[in-house]
Amino acid sequence: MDARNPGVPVDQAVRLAVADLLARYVDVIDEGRLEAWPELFAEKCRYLITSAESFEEGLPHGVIYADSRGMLRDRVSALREANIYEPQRYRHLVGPIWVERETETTVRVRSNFLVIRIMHTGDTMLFATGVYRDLVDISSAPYRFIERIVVTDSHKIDTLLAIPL
Amino acid sequence: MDARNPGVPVDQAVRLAVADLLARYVDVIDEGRLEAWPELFAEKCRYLITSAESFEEGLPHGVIYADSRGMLRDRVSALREANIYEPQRYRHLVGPIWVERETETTVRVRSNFLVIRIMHTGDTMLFATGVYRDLVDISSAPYRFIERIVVTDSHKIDTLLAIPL
Amino acid sequence: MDARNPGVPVDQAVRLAVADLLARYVDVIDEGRLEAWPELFAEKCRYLITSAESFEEGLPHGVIYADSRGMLRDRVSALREANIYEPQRYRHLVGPIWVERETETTVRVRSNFLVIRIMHTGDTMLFATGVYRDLVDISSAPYRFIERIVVTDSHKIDTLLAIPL
Amino acid sequence: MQQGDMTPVAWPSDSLTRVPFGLYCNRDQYALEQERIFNGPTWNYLCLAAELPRPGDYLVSGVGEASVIVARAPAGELNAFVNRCAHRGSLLCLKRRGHAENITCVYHGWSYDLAGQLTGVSFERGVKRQGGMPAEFKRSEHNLRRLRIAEFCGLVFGSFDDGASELESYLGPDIAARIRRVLTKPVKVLGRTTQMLPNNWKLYLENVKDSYHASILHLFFTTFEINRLTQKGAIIIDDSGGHHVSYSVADQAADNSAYRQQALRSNKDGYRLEDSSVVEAVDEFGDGITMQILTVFPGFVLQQHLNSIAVRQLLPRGVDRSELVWTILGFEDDDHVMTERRLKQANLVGPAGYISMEDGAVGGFVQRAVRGLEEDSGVLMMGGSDARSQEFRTTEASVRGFWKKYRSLMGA
Amino acid sequence: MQQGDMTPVAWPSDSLTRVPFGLYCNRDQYALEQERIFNGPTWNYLCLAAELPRPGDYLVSGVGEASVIVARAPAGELNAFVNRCAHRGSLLCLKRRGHAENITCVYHGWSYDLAGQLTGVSFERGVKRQGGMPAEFKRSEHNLRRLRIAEFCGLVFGSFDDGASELESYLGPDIAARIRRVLTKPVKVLGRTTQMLPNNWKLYLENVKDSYHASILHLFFTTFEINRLTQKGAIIIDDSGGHHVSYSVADQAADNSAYRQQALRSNKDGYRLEDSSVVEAVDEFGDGITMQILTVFPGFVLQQHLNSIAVRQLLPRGVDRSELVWTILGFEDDDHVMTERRLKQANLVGPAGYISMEDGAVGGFVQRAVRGLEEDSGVLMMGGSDARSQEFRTTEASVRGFWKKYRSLMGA
Amino acid sequence: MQQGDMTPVAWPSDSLTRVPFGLYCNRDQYALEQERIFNGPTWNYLCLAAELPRPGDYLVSGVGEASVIVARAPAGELNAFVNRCAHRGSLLCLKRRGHAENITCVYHGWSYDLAGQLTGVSFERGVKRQGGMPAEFKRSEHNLRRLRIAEFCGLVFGSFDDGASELESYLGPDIAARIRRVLTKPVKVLGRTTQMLPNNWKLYLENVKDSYHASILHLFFTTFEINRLTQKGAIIIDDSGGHHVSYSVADQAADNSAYRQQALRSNKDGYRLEDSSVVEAVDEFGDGITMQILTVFPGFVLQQHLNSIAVRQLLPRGVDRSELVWTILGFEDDDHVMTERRLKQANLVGPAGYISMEDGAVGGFVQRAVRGLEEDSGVLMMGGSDARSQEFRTTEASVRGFWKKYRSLMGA
Ligand code: FES
Ligand code: FES
Ligand code: FES
Ligand SMILES: [Fe+3]
Ligand SMILES: [Fe+3]
Ligand SMILES: [Fe+3]
Repeated sequence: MDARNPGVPVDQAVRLAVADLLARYVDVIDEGRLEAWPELFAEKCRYLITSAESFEEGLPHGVIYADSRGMLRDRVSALREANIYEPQRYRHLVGPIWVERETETTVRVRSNFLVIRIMHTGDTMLFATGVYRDLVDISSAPYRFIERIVVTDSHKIDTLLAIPL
Repeated sequence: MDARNPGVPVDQAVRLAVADLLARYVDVIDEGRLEAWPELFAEKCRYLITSAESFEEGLPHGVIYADSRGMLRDRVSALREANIYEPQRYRHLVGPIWVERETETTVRVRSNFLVIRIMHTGDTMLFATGVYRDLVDISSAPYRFIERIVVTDSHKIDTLLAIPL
Repeated sequence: MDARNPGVPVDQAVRLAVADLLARYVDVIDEGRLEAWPELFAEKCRYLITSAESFEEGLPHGVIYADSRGMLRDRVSALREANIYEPQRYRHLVGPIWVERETETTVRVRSNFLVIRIMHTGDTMLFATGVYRDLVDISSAPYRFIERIVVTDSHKIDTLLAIPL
Repeated sequence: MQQGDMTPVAWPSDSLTRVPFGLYCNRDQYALEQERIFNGPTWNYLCLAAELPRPGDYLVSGVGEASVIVARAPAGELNAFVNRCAHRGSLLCLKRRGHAENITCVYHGWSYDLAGQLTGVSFERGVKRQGGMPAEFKRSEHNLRRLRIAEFCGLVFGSFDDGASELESYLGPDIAARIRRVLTKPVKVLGRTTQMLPNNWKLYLENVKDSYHASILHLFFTTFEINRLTQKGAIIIDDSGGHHVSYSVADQAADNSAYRQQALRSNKDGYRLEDSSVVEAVDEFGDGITMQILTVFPGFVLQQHLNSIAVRQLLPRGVDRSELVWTILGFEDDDHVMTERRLKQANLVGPAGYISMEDGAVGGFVQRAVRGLEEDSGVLMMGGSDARSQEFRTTEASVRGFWKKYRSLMGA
Repeated sequence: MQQGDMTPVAWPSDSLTRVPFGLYCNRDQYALEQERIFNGPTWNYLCLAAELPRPGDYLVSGVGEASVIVARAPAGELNAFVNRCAHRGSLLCLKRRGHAENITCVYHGWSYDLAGQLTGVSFERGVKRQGGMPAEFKRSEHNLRRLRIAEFCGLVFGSFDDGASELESYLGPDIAARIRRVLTKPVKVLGRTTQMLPNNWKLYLENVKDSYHASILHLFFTTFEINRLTQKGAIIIDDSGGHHVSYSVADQAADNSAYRQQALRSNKDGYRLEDSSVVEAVDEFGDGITMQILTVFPGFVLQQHLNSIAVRQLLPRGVDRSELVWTILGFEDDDHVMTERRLKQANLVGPAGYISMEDGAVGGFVQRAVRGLEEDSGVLMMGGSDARSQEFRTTEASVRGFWKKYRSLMGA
Repeated sequence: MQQGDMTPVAWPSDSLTRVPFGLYCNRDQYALEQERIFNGPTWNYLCLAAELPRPGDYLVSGVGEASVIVARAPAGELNAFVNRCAHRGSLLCLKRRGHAENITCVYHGWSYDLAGQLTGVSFERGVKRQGGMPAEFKRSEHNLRRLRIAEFCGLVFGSFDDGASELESYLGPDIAARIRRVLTKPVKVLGRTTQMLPNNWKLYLENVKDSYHASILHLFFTTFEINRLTQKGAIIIDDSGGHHVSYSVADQAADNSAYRQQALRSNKDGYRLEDSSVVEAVDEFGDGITMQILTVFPGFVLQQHLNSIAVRQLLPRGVDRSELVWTILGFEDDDHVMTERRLKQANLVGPAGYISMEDGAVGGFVQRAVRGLEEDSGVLMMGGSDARSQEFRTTEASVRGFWKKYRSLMGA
């Protein structure tokens, strides 16, 4: 259950299925299967990358902002077809995960993340850290993200952010 | 069960509750709710930050050393009221977790940790890594730390250590 | 279950025992009990450290390559008896873990890893990231590695690789 | 640093068409730029007046490598001074922005008013008549080093040098007019992000001024006809050469054959968006200009891509590193729909921007390529050899303008 | 590095009251400091004699950027020599401390005795009468570069320079007496920690010598009346200016009005501890001195805060980086209660110390603030312009003393 | 960088037996090496011809700090040119290897053929008769900077300098013969790895040339009698001194008493492998040579340890950092058994190699040990003072040879 207040209990099966969704998210990105990434979201969804500073200040802008699965698919096709960037990959580590019941069919999830970026040159850097703030649809399997707000601890981004976090 | 020797088995429910305690610890620090941090410890407790080198050499000193929940509360109020340091936050990643039965009412827990420090300037660094060596009171919910020894792999600390690890 | 295709389901008990094997692996290395490391492998086994670039190109060479538990034991005795390197330790973080049924008695496991190297001088660096690609014998407890392919994201190795990843 | 032992990079000739690569990696050159450009007779963007609405508001900005505080004094005027205590040199403000009556140094408690004047010295008279400051100590001689400050269309600029002409004449009429075109009314900050560039600061400014690359490096421009060199548009360069504007006008009928001949990578006609809201724009300025990019020497950018408006501040952070501070803007009177529109179009710009992503990396490509062979030079011949305004954008005139201004300041 | 092409930072005048910021970031200055200060006629703290109890014990310490081995020879005396093989220059000791009969280089197996004398050369006569060393090779010409070594109150110092006066006269009688006051009997190491400082080494040493900041930057001093400038106390400075002592005496009755007038941030009367054991002290030296801080030029600190005793070694690690090695001490005859007391009071000091935490950061505040504007200077006028001992601590005399010594060595 | 303000490190004498440590950490020295050695009259290993089998294949390699493209042109010949666009200097190839008809720059779309000739300039004639390149612009004046290229036994070398003699005469007959000995037939790449060395490039090359350390630092050599100084073997050095070969011949009967006398750490007779397949070799070259290590100045290594064959490319990456690119080889006609043998024996070499692991660290030991005391010198007296081929390996002749060549190029 959520660390801050007991809230409504969430049973173990839901926790495992949520952890599985978060793991699939990492897998599609780290293994470069970006085409599968939008499919982890609901058709009508919200994806935002912002910084802790902006998030706490209540600024609405995000370096990436999408409010439909279509926009996520466009992001992937742009990366495949349009944008120029050096070959690179991410390696995610995620956890702990905090799950809290929101409604009958949704849960609020928070999780710490760390993203390492590895360039084709072999140069490796700690690229981003922060918290995933998710609203997850648990009404049917497989679970999907209704909302994923990626709150990075730093407002600095090195060089460019091509692959989504 | 502990990785080194089978020891007395620890059931899954205890493991989950221990994992939850460790997750709450991360949450209160990374989210800046330090006032909740001492409440994760027993009234009579021991908190020590030392290095692997000192720990193995048996030196008793720690850069932070407390033997009561009151001392932990004082540490928090000093950070709030007294000490000057630039705005900064931590991001913890923890795991694996090894749990071993100690007595009827306590378990020994070890876990790997990694702490990233993010300054208000956005500058991010790998601040500390090491092992948490805990003694946890499982006699009643919520579980509490009787002892948490933070053994950092490095004896070097960058600039200052304000927020507890 | 594996993130890519449902495959054959793997029950929770197997997942936990696999996670325990992966945790033991981390423990013996990070705590410097290297003599216990080969014992986590089957007598006839395969251990390979390669890079994502080489792995994808299908190059067979690895910076470490062993096809018997004896070769793993030799690696340990060489580190103890023969090779000169500065005192250093690793700190592993592992996860998520993806488990997929292979046969009656084996499972395929993938997991993200991050290895921090800490020198005796206290200097700390992000040493390696990547994926463990394992074939695990689950026919009897304790589970053992039949194959562990360590695929590092970077083809660059700093200074030397003494302790196995 | 002492000018004495500095040897700047030599230029092959007076021509602006050859630029030595050594300028991007030479440490002496970099040190001299701090003195002669950022601390010299230039105006450096500091912040938006809108970021400091109330007396007592302050924020930390920068000029070159120097940290600078901008504060609104009780009387309402803005002041700028270095973020360094006049006593032993500690940073004064440790947060990016805040509100205060006066500024007190954490080290020894000296305090300053919001004009940077020293108002308090701890134990100035000592304790029990012992110690403290000698008779010859005068607070008035220990105020914070001030910058000149000037505001234009809500943009706040500062200068270390009394020799710099007034801001508006520094900008010149054409650039000023183009700033007025966009900043017509009170703005609202929608977001901020900072991009760390792996290259010398000049490589980024050249890139922004470079109208030649836009439609070639960035696919979105061409495919969605936001901007192509075949569209109507022009380059405006001020007399000093240091400032520029490049803009283009919507033109569906534009003849694309030029592109087909070029068979450019960036010209993929088949390419379409599934959700096109990211480029659904309104002509809010009523002049059909879909893209206007504007620079003020040495480190300011004002950008309008469709309805995405942003200012960018460029700060050098070492010979091969720069910091690019983005502030994403809307207007105070935007309704919800307009704000949503701007937020979606913001996907076009910034570190993850569909049409600006590449600009964050390409400077690093040059920085890495010059290593080991600094003695060679790059070429700037497109569109001739001068640095004058032109009715077309297949030119490197604005980049030559940058070097014209640069050389006049560096005395090279 | 060759002195030839080094241009040190120029001083505005002979006065000690103006310190150019360039001294903290100039690379040539830094290189010259290695030669003229750390390798020059100074004594540099290496370790405690108690850390090397038995013959054969050795440890790796440093002088400036150089790595230095300290070893106890069979006869019992201590030796110090560079941790670099006389053959091709490999580090000899790869661990921080150990025990050995002799020191063998891993690279080609040359071995040295614990006085640094070359005792073995692999294949010196070659193999089968082939190869090996020529006739003119003399082992005696290839010993390790030795340092002079001297011990005082169990503190071990080393010097590269035969010109340095004897340690005790280098310290002077007053400083020596103040070391004796604390190190009265055999010590015991309670712990070690190393703090990486984001600043030039001089900024840290200035901070320790700076009696002016103590009660202003550090709240604990004032609130718990461990030390305030209104308490009794004094500054002692040796004739060279390089060494200092600052101390204060418990004084509950002290008039706090001076603080109230100042209305300093650090003066929060309401502030109390829930568990005060961290400041429950005994007057172990019987003189009521609650705080004594002592420095020996260029990089040694001996600290007594209540019952918390520690030595600190300052090592430069680049123009903007330093390493501060803490050794936390008790005495061999401490009982369990006394040890527990020291361990709790240790919360006051070190990288997480209630009263020293800020000192780890403030040097970095200056380091960052000087960027881009190195030509300016800081001010040191508090308490006058000289560098003499004083009965009060509202003065910067000890800091001026540092610069007096520094300039005499740097020839500036 | 301009030669004008560079001051190289001074040598104590003309002798090759004293090497100043400053050579490993002086920045001016490093900058001059780029000009005089890597961009000078030397041949630098680029790749294997086998890595570029088909016309259109290209890869990115390096010479010193410069990034270099090697490509196979349609006609089949190999070309090398800098990986930097002739326009504004962007990197051209962003991947380590690939296949293309021509090379197009992402920045402004200029394109080049596989000989580095400029074949296309975007909008060269402008758009609608506006802009574009002026009349005086000639493509032929803007080709990529080419390197001379030469191939020997499938090894591809490049040179920036027309003054360098032909590759085979640069190598000399003895070195050439020793390369032919190993590279007798078409090779197959088994793997690649890159090792980042924490030291100046010269320290690594010295290490490889240093036949003195091999049997002392590396235990495996001695214990498994793969190579000991008591075995038969020799050193071959070319006339310039820059290239060398060291080899040894299997010799079970070798008298080990020399080692026993030395009582070297590396001589542990009790030490045995549980699975010895890692050292089970076949004498594939039929001459009983178990180990041959060969260097070509300034940065190439060809290694044969038993059946483990590899080439190494050394690239400087700053005064105290180097990149060592390993390519592990087999032959095209190897059967499965032979490949398995090579893969297992590969455990002997590389960053985790039983007998080469230490070489990745020892250069860093020297790099760290010279800090703060750069004015001292290392000693190279083993085996005399000259740099000639010798029938024994208890000598530092090959290392002296390196400095002989180095000094002739650096003019010191
Ligand atoms: S440095 Fe600011 S008050 Fe002393
Ligand atoms: S470097 Fe020490 S023996 Fe050669
Ligand atoms: S830099 Fe290559 S085309 Fe302009
Ligand atoms: Fe662009
Ligand atoms: Fe202090
Ligand atoms: Fe070797």
